Amino acid sequence: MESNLLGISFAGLSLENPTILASGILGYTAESLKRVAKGGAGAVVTKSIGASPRAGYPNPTVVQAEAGLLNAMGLPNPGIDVYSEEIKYAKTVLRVPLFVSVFGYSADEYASVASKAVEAGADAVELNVSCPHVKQTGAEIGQSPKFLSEVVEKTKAAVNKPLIVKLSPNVADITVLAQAAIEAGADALTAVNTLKAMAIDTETMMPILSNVKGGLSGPAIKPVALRCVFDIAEQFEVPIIGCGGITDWRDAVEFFLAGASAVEIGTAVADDDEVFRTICRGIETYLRKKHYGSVKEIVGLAHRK
Amino acid sequence: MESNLLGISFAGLSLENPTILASGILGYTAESLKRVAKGGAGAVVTKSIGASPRAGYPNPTVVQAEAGLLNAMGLPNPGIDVYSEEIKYAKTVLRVPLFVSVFGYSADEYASVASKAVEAGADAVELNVSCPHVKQTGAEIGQSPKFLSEVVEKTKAAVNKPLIVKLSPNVADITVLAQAAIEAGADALTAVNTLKAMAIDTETMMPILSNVKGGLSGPAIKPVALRCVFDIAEQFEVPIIGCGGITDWRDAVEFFLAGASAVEIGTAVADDDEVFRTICRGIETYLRKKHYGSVKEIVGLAHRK
Amino acid sequence: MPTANNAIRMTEIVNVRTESPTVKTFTFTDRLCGKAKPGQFVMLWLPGIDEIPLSIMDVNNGLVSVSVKAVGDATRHMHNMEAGTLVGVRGPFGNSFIESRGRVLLVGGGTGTAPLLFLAKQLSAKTERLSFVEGAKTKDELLFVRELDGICSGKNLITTTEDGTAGLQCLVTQPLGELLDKERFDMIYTCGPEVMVKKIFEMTEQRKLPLEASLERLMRCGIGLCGSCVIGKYRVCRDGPVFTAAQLREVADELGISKLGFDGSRIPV
Amino acid sequence: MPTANNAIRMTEIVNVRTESPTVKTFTFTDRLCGKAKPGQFVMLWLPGIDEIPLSIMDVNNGLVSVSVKAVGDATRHMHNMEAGTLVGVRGPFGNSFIESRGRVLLVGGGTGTAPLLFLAKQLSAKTERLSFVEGAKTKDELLFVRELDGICSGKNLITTTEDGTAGLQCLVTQPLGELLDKERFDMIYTCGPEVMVKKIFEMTEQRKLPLEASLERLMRCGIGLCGSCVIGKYRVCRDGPVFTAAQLREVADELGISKLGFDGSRIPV
Ligand SMILES: Cc1cc2nc3c(=O)[nH]c(=O)nc-3n(C[C@H](O)[C@H](O)[C@H](O)COP(=O)(O)OP(=O)(O)OC[C@H]3O[C@@H](n4cnc5c(N)ncnc54)[C@H](O)[C@@H]3O)c2cc1C
Ligand SMILES: Cc1cc2nc3c(=O)[nH]c(=O)nc-3n(C[C@H](O)[C@H](O)[C@H](O)COP(=O)(O)OP(=O)(O)OC[C@H]3O[C@@H](n4cnc5c(N)ncnc54)[C@H](O)[C@@H]3O)c2cc1C
Ligand SMILES: Cc1cc2nc3c(=O)[nH]c(=O)nc-3n(C[C@H](O)[C@H](O)[C@H](O)COP(=O)(O)O)c2cc1C
Ligand SMILES: Cc1cc2nc3c(=O)[nH]c(=O)nc-3n(C[C@H](O)[C@H](O)[C@H](O)COP(=O)(O)O)c2cc1C
Ligand code: FES
Ligand code: FES
Repeated sequence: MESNLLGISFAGLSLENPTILASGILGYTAESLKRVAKGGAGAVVTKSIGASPRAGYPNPTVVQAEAGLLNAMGLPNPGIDVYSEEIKYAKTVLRVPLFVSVFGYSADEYASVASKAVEAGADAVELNVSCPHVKQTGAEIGQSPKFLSEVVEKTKAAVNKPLIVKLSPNVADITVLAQAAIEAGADALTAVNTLKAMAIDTETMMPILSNVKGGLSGPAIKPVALRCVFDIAEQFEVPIIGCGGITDWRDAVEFFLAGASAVEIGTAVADDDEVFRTICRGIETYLRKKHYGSVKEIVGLAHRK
Repeated sequence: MESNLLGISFAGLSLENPTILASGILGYTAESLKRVAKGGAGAVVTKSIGASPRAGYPNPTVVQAEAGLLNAMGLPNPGIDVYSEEIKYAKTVLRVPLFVSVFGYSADEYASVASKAVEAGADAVELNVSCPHVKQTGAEIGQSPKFLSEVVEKTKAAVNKPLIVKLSPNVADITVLAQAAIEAGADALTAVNTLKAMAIDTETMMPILSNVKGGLSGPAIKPVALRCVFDIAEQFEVPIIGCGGITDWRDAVEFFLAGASAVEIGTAVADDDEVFRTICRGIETYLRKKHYGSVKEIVGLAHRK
Repeated sequence: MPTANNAIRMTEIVNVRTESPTVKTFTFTDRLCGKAKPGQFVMLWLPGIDEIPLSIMDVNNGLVSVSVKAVGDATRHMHNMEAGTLVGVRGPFGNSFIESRGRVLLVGGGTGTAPLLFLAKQLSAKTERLSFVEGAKTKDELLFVRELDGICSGKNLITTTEDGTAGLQCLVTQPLGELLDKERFDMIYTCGPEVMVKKIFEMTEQRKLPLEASLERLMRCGIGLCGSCVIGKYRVCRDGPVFTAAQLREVADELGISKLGFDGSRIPV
Repeated sequence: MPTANNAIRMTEIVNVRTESPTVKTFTFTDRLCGKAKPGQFVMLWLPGIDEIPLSIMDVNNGLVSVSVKAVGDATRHMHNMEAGTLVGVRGPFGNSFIESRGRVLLVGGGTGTAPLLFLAKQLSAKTERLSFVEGAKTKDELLFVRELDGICSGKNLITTTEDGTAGLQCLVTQPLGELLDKERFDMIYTCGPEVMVKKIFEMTEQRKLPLEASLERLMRCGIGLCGSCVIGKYRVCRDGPVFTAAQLREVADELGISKLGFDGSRIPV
């Protein structure tokens, strides 16, 4: 009964429930991913992996904000060659789909990392396009429809697994980027990554993050993330993973109603690694109370006029 | 002594202190503005005024978010012709500078409303460019460098008072818009207006705001607003008014350190209309403790390497 | 800013009662409003329709009641609502009447009687004497007569109707003048149409009597931010809705005369 | 997510004390960490330099102390800090040692002695017997000998040095083996270099003795999010830093062997 209500098929993958671990949260090791899966996640996303190892930025890398967290990790990751072993091992211990998050500094790099991830066993690839593009310093690939298209096209050609593009909210109109990703072949979209933000300590008069600027996550960004999902769902049929500030079942349901077929949860995992189970129970109770037979039935209902 | 520490000259205007009432907060009547000024504000901004009367959207127009408020008022305003009388009256009762916030649907409309506001007595004009542009439906003038330039240029030519451009945070790179505004003749910038966002009620499955989408304000957006100010101050010499989520003196000081010369306060006024005085006292104590002779001395200090 | 009372709570209407041909009372449960004081109001969200301010008429064991007169879209929609309908509640908002001892007089007109009934219930045990003057157009529209009668123990309730179908045939202000000249009151409370409130204010001012009056203005945020509801320097949603005689003096040039319309321009009351 | 203990508090170092040629103790005031329990740690922000995890060595009337060994940039920077320096504090984070009664044994190596001193102070009044074995390279590096001597009343403190300049000339594990065979202990606590912890774990496992060991891993967020500090399925910052023998068994293939480096790859401990 439980799996009936919450089970979904997402971009061709079958998920026992629509709650997914967001990238960058405990996402390095197979053992951590397994633990999160045991906490009730329907799928898990790895930390974003690039072509070669990166140590990331020095601490402070995480600062607390009013209703969320600011982070600037600097994409620490062991590089896909080393990480492929972890993917292989993860596939032997995980009972839920494994999405590998991928980033790169060029379309070719994205494609190459993605194809290695798929070779190692990734069930899907999520493109993290919120990182600076080398040719146009400072801006993100995810802010330029042109670069985004190129990255998605090349990666799509290189992998035979679902390709999910995780969009940045730091844009004037997210539907422009959504359209670029969809037309270039994205099977699904994740909306959204963190909002660019910062914090300054008044005593030392210094930015707190070692990288000065970082990404805001958690409840503070939920209304923005929800609007992004709504904007995309208003215009496109593409499957969407809602992400940003989800803490309880109500938040998750808001995203389903806005048009998301599944949700990713990040920051809230710190408080409770059973958060997936708790949220699933809440969604189920809600669906029962409202007499729905499946979570699929409520997707996009807030768009009814 | 008090005025020595906090007094600033901003875009040619002299302010007793650097805290300013943000547009849209109690900003219709001269009596309300006077009350806020008595609460300690160094200047006040009116509600945004357009060419003709607008009733705004039906309720709900304000919804609470996790650490802030969502609003979609729909720019209710009596139109500049009627409002000119209020401006004239306000000038007779106010002892602090009066900024009139102006919006329009074309560059000509902006210019015409602004010049009427100045004729009526406005000490400065703040352009609210976060409203949809008719020629390019859905997008904001403040999201397009081209339209923004045009609006600023025409308005600048029409008024002989300081012209402040209030930027939207709903852009990929706020410095592009800042540059457009500066090059077109803006005397100062306000950063930022609200973040586009929404809320959905899970019981009725409906967006709560009658306008579906609205703007997020309050503490939730502070880290984003601060980053916007920092980004602009990193590249330009222009005077900046920091705005977004300021609730206490620490927040205000963060904005000064990021590069703002003054701050606007909106949402926090609901809790306490003496918030300006309280914040000024806090800034003063801070400056004394740190042995600064003026708030001007700390502007931008977070940029020191 | 984020406060518990400003978060929307969805709740079901548990009871609808017809008070008059134009007024119905709606009851719902709400923990926070269950602690409201007389004079406070809620913002009631009617999904898909509107969100409107309504005075709290009664709280009882977590049950909250509002009495609503059908005057336009939202209120007419409410009159078609049945028990079980979902509404959203924010509040309680605003200040409340300050309790007074001794001899008190309450003057209500139309749905303005609702918050005064709530106040009367609270005051009845605490005051030396409680008098109530209620006015309406016609007998059917005299609200809460039975309840008030019980509270005021008969002869202290005076009713007036414009058509003489019940009580005295006159405006509420007529018996009021006589009463004020004849008896000494320690406090007068009023709520109703603003022209009535204004008249009463003039009468109490002439006689140098204390007054608390509850006012209505266009409300949007309900929390003192948007400025829709201002009268003079005051925000009705936050500094009011209850104002003292001293405050009313400060806004005498607007009271009963002008208010802000939806577009923020001054319009006649 | 937003919790009081995760917000950075700026505070001044009020006292610096030299414990050994390589270790200094820094004391600052912090309300929240003033309530910390033995085993918990703080994230200490050294503005412009780094933010590093440090075990709490003592709390006393709102004064919090950490003992720091100079091993790299951040810790060397700290050794140059004087009273009055501003630092940022988050925490306290992590779990703590579980208090045990009866006969307890504490085994410390290097700065691992710091949280055990805090624990020993807390346990001394409550336990039947408290024994402490401390090891170091050389006499000068034996930390807190005087304090521990007072707490363990003389003969229950065993010290070892590798060069024989004080106590027994051997590794800490040597007298430990004899002690474990000779006496019965209700609980053993340890903190120190991971190879030492691993050896002690093997010794207690052989003898089926209970153990709690505090571990160190690379820390970034400190709140269980970033995954930098994981060992097996556990997050050292949140599920630890104190682990029981049962938990250590689950991570035996990593304990003393591998950890995650800054880039998230597995590197030798
Ligand atoms: C503090 C306060 C307490 C109130 N208490 C009660 C009460 O207990 N019972 C009751 O029946 N009525 C009460 N009202 C009035 C009630 O809010 C209006 O009758 C209602 O909003 C009308 O909505 P409508 O859509 O039916 O009418 P509309 O056709 O929309 O408007 C009719 C008139 O109602 C007023 N109105 C409309 N919207 C609002 C609004 N958002 N805020 C304020 N006034 C508005 C305007 O004067 C308008 O001209 C109160 C108003 C205030 C400000
Ligand atoms: C829970 C915990 C408690 C600790 N308690 C103490 C203590 O009480 N006293 C003490 O002297 N030391 C303690 N440490 C170790 C201390 O954090 C490191 O010595 C310090 O971070 C080194 O920083 P550095 O810049 O001086 O050296 P670096 O040159 O940067 O690094 C030297 C080594 O220190 C470790 N290290 C560096 N950064 C971190 C980090 N962010 N998190 C964890 N380890 C790191 C790595 O192993 C690294 O190889 C503790 C560590 C942890 C995890
Ligand atoms: C500590 C931390 C690290 C993150 N690392 C990544 C990452 O490597 N790749 C990525 O795509 N998103 C990363 N994110 C963003 C999250 O996946 C997620 O999009 C964002 O935090 C919003 O969701 P939340 O509010 O539920 O946390 C990270 C977030 C946090 C808090
Ligand atoms: C109820 C409300 C109405 C607003 N109306 C306007 C407006 O008319 N014009 C404008 O430029 N900004 C308007 N704003 C935005 C504020 O001026 C300010 O930019 C924003 O709220 C962020 O600041 P805060 O977090 O201090 O509120 C409004 C904000 C609120 C909450
Ligand atoms: S209703 Fe917004 S200020 Fe009163
Ligand atoms: S330090 Fe981030 S999970 Fe432990």
